Amino acid sequence: MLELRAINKTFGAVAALSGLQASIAPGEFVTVVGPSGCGKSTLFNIVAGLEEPDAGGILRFEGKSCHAADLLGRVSFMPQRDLLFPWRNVVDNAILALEVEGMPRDQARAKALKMLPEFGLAGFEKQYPNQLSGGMRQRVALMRTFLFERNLMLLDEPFGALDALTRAMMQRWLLDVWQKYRRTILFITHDVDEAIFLGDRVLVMTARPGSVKLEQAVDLPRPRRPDIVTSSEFVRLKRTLLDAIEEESMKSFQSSIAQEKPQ
Amino acid sequence: MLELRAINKTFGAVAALSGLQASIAPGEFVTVVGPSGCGKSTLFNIVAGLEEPDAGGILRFEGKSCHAADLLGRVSFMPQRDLLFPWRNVVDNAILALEVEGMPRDQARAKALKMLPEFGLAGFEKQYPNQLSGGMRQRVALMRTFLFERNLMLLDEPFGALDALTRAMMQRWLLDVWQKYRRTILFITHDVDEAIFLGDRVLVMTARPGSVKLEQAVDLPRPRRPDIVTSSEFVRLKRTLLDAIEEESMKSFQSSIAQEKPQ
Amino acid sequence: MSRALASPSLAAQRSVLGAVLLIACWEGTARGLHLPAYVLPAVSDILVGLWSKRTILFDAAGYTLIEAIVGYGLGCLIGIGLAVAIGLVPALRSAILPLATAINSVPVVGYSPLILLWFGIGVSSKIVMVAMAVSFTILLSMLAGLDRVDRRAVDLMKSFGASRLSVLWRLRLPTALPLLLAGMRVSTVRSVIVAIVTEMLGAHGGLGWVIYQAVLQIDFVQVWSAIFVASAASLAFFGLVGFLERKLLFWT
Amino acid sequence: AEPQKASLRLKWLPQAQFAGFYVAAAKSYYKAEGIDLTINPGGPNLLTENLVATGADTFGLSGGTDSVFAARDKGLPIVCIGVSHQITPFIFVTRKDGPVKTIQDFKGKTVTTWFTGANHVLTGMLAKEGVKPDELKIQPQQVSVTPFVDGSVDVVTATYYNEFYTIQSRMPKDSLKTFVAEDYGITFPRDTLIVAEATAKEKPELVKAFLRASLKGWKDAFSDPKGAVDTVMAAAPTLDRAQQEFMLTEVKRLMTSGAAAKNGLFWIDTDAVKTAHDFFLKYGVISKPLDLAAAYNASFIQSVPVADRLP
Amino acid sequence: MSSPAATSLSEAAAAARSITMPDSLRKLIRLMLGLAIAAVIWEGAVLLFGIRPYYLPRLSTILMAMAATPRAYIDGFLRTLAETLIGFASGGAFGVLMGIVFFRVRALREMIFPIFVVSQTIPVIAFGALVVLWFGNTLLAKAIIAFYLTFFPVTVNTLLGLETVDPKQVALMRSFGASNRQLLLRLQLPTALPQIFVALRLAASLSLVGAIVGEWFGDTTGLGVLLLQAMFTENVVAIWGALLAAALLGTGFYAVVAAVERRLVFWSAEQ
Ligand SMILES: Nc1ncnc2c1ncn2[C@@H]1O[C@H](COP(=O)(O)OP(=O)(O)OP(=O)(O)O)[C@@H](O)[C@H]1O
Ligand SMILES: Nc1ncnc2c1ncn2[C@@H]1O[C@H](COP(=O)(O)OP(=O)(O)OP(=O)(O)O)[C@@H](O)[C@H]1O
Ligand SMILES: Cc1ncc(C[n+]2csc(CCO)c2C)c(N)n1
Ligand SMILES: [Mg+2]
Ligand SMILES: [Mg+2]
Repeated sequence: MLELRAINKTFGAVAALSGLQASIAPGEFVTVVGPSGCGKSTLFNIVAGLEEPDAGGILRFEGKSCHAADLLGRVSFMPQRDLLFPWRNVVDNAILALEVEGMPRDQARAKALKMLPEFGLAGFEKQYPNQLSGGMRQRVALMRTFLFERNLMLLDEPFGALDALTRAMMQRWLLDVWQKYRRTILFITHDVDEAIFLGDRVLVMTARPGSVKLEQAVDLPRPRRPDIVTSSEFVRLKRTLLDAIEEESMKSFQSSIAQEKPQ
Repeated sequence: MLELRAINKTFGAVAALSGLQASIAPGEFVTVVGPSGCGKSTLFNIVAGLEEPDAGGILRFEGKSCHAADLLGRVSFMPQRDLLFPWRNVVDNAILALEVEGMPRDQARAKALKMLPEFGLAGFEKQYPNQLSGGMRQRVALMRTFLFERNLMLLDEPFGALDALTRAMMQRWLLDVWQKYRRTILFITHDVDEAIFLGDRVLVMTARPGSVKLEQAVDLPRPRRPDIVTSSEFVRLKRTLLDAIEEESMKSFQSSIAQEKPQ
Repeated sequence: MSRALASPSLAAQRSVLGAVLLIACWEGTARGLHLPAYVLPAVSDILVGLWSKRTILFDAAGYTLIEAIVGYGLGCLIGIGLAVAIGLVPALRSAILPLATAINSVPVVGYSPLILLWFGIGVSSKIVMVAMAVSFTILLSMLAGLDRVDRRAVDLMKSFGASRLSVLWRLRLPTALPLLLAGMRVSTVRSVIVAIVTEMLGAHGGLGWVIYQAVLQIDFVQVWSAIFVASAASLAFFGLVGFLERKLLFWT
Repeated sequence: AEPQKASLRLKWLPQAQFAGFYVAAAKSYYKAEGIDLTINPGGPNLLTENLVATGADTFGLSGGTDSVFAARDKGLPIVCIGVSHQITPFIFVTRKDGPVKTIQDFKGKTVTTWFTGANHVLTGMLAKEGVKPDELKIQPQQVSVTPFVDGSVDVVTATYYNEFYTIQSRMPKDSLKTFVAEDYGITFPRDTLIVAEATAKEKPELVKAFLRASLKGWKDAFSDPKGAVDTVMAAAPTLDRAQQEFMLTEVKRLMTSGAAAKNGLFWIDTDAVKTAHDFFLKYGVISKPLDLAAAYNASFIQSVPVADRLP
Repeated sequence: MSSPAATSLSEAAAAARSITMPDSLRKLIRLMLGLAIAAVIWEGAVLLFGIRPYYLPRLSTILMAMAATPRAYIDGFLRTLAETLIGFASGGAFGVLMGIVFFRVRALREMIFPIFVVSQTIPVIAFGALVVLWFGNTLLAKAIIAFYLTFFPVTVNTLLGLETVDPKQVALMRSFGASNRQLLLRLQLPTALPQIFVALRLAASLSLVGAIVGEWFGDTTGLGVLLLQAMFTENVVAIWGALLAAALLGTGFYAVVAAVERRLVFWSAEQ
């Protein structure tokens, strides 16, 4: 589905990604974890087609080598900040992508209205973003992404602002969708439990400049039940991953304390 | 320190808080959990002095009954969205409150620069917000709040966008500050582990309209070590709290599906 | 990003190309249709006329520019001052805004008889007129800019105990700056025009006075020469403020 | 036949100075001559000569002999077909009790005048008395006569029919002294009727018909001044009636003075024109001698029987 | 399930409106009160300080003079209003259009924008004579002058507004595969709208200025004509009459534009 090879990205003097290598199989659910500021969002921006990597890297999508820009409109992407439009109410924000695709508004709205309860937003369809709580905004952004049905889905910390249960319900919902439509999902999270619970594979990124430090396959059977988190296999995986992340986080803290200045 | 009694808050037809009751002792570390959209941020806005509760409620601060607006400038508040100013770089965003207090810029900057490494932001002092990652922005906002030294501190999901280790380091740092200066802290989080690990007391809020469902004292000894999360006492507390939250989350989901419309 | 792509020299080349095309059209029309000077003189004739009257024209331009710049400065101060006052004391808004709108609804030239009456035929009446015209534009732009802030950001500042002044200085002003500067850019051009128009109604000197005289002497080449000089002066003024704007708005 | 479309551009805003044309239009005299005439007001920023030369307007009541010379000098193809004010309409006004008693006293004083023709009258009068213009402070005159009324100006320029009225109404009676051009042997006929050369050549009948109708209008205006002011005020309702009645009286005097007394309204007094021409040549207002016969074509006005021209 | 929600929502909206109604009524009353106070101060000051009518006549004198020839003022008002509206509409539309074109086509912007600036440096009065030459004493001629004064600020602000769009939001739209057109209609224009309205409010005043100045070139009806006549007959009462009528027209039109703005740009309303 997606193949990245020797991807670099620098912003001025800050190297965000360096020699990143990864490949995602069709229908796979891959979660991404890594220290804050390591380049996860940057990676997503590249895969969504919003930023070109530095020259020299190789990007292949559905078997064909391509530029990042070619991916525009072929990937459904949920950015880290919700980016809701303040002049659109909940429903109209949710149907943005559908409108762009050319679906008539009424039809798109009807579709969105049906989904509202599943996102815990029923009755809020007419509210404007500044009238929503942080978690509600995030859910609207998520809904907007889901309504844009593409084979590859990029979710950047989609459940960061949700309470435990809402998060669990959304996770279940996401797995349902994934299994029903076999979409390929790339999912950034800081919650290692979530990374393991959802993913077929967990990518751990190194400290900035980011690359893949560890690819950990998650061989837990599906469907996974919530209590799987207490299984020994789960705990073992979690330990491995936490160690890897902490090593990198520590590096990124130390490097930011010691040498690497962004000039 | 702070006492709230019969606090209501409605936005047009949406009742966000209803009959909320709570009191915070000086030097206490109180964490707040509750379903998304239950009114946590609204509560904070009131305590920060930004919104007046509906008439009838009683608000007492340091023993004196007062209006919400009287609290302006007496509480250090970190909002849920970072609200960094795009025209100020990292340091200048961090020293905003100090500037408002009238501290000379150079002095304020020197103070902030010394703190940067502890926030994993060393070397980034000259960057502008649009050049930072999500977690870095959150840390700048946090730093801005810390530099505004007040007895009561309100933190609205301050560590939501941080990876496990960075989060752990920040938690440790926060506890250090708290113990050294005995500030009173109110802390919203969706992470129950975090709520227990940090708090003297955990407030669980009901579904919207929010009030306090459960006040759970955390009688774990301090200093708490990271591995305390596996202790049986911790696990027991976690179970109690999760049950309470899930009950409320479920209500809020059902109500939003079934009846309670925001009118 | 696109800003970085297009090199300034290319931009300059294009603007020169635009100017050249326009002048070529003009020259072609005037010469091709043998238009008499009283309809539209050819650019070449105007430039020749401009050169032969250069001292008169440049003196006049200096005179007008001084009126325009002083009036502009004054207008900016008044406009910004009023906007800041409203920012600090919101109650003033409903007092100042309708009055300012009412005053501004009448063309500044409408006041010219009164202003000439009150301030005389010299430089000061022009300065007053320019200041009136400029201050409203600045007031509106600045107010819109001040109002544009994110309410939550204001709340944050308030939670730090920030005074109105502090919120204004640290938050509202930076947010308002782009709009204010746009208003200031548009006003440069207007200030020169208002100075000229007022001069045409009564003055001792300046480009408007030269134009008025030239019209009466049916010397249209001179009229256009003066207009060319006025344009050049306004453009320089416009460019200067645009330059300052780019210096100040580095973060966008 | 279809009435022919034509327009008359006045030299100034609607007022009794142009009453005859408004009366003629109101009484359909133009229509009777087969002309569908629109009267377009002038104003401070319009140049009647230019509008007529470019064909934007058919007829014009333009500044005066001076502006006709200047226009011809610049190559504008216009022809004067009639002169309205036979004598200079400008006077220079000062306070009776002030320091200015003679033209010599102008020296060192502040004098304001219009640089639209009146300045030439002033130059001429000064020259006759041997005063050089740079010996006094000549300033452009603005819209208002207040500076004079307030005493910050010593001598002000006025038209008999307009500013003089305003000054008189704002100052004590008999407190004014005037200097009249004719007393110094200078006459600048003003308010000239003009057409484009092409119109004169190609549509002589139209020009004659226009003159016939206009003359009828003016004669009616003089015989019924109240009615004429009514007609003018219909076009400009906010005017001051007393001032307009005064204006019409004064304008009648200017139009019927000099050669007009014998030859009728709009008579072109070739001697006066020649004198003015030589004067302008001498003072460099025009660059070269002009062909007066081409600039002033009296044949049209002469085509109207004298009886119809006499007021 | 959604229909009761919809009805109750609309009820809420109605309720909200009934709450704001007395608010707007209060505003109106306050406005009236303000006007009355201003009128009293004017009248009183003139009487009290014995200001010479030549400098400032009594308000009652002015109003009586206006009432003496109501038709002149009514006709003038309507005529000027028509010119203003045409000039405003065309100038606003053209201004927004050019803002978009310049935003989109950088080369055009660099070529033509300086010419726009130059065009604005030509004094209207010099340009007005040409318009009369080309278009005569028509409504169109005045509307063109109003247009000429109006479009430029709108272009500048539209351009500015379009350029302040958050690049992250653009990126989001692009990731949905949005075309340039969709980007413009759904993101850039709404973002620029507050800025555009600032210019439109300005343009409301400027188009009136254009109409009035346009009438100074030999027109027969309009507030500009009244003003000019009053100016040159030194009729101070009539000057004030024309000024008041113009102020009424201008303030009214401005208020309409501002009201439309409040409706359309509801999300950025701060107070
Ligand atoms: N537009 C930009 N200009 C300059 N530097 C940038 C820009 N965008 C990102 N960076 C830098 O690139 C690095 C990686 O940022 P990125 O947003 O990808 O991190 P992240 O892994 O998503 O972090 P987080 O978990 O905190 O969201 C950071 O150091 C950031 O400062
Ligand atoms: N300005 C407002 N106008 C209207 N409704 C509002 C406004 N602010 C908040 N609300 C409503 O009040 C309720 C509580 O919001 P609040 O932001 O306090 O929730 P929260 O507990 O902080 O949720 P989260 O965990 O998702 O941030 C929500 O239903 C929200 O829609
Ligand atoms: C700006 C301006 N232009 C012209 C006149 C003067 N004007 C009005 S009537 C008249 C006499 C014509 O016979 C003259 C010169 C003025 N007052 N103000
Ligand atoms: Mg990120
Ligand atoms: Mg919240």
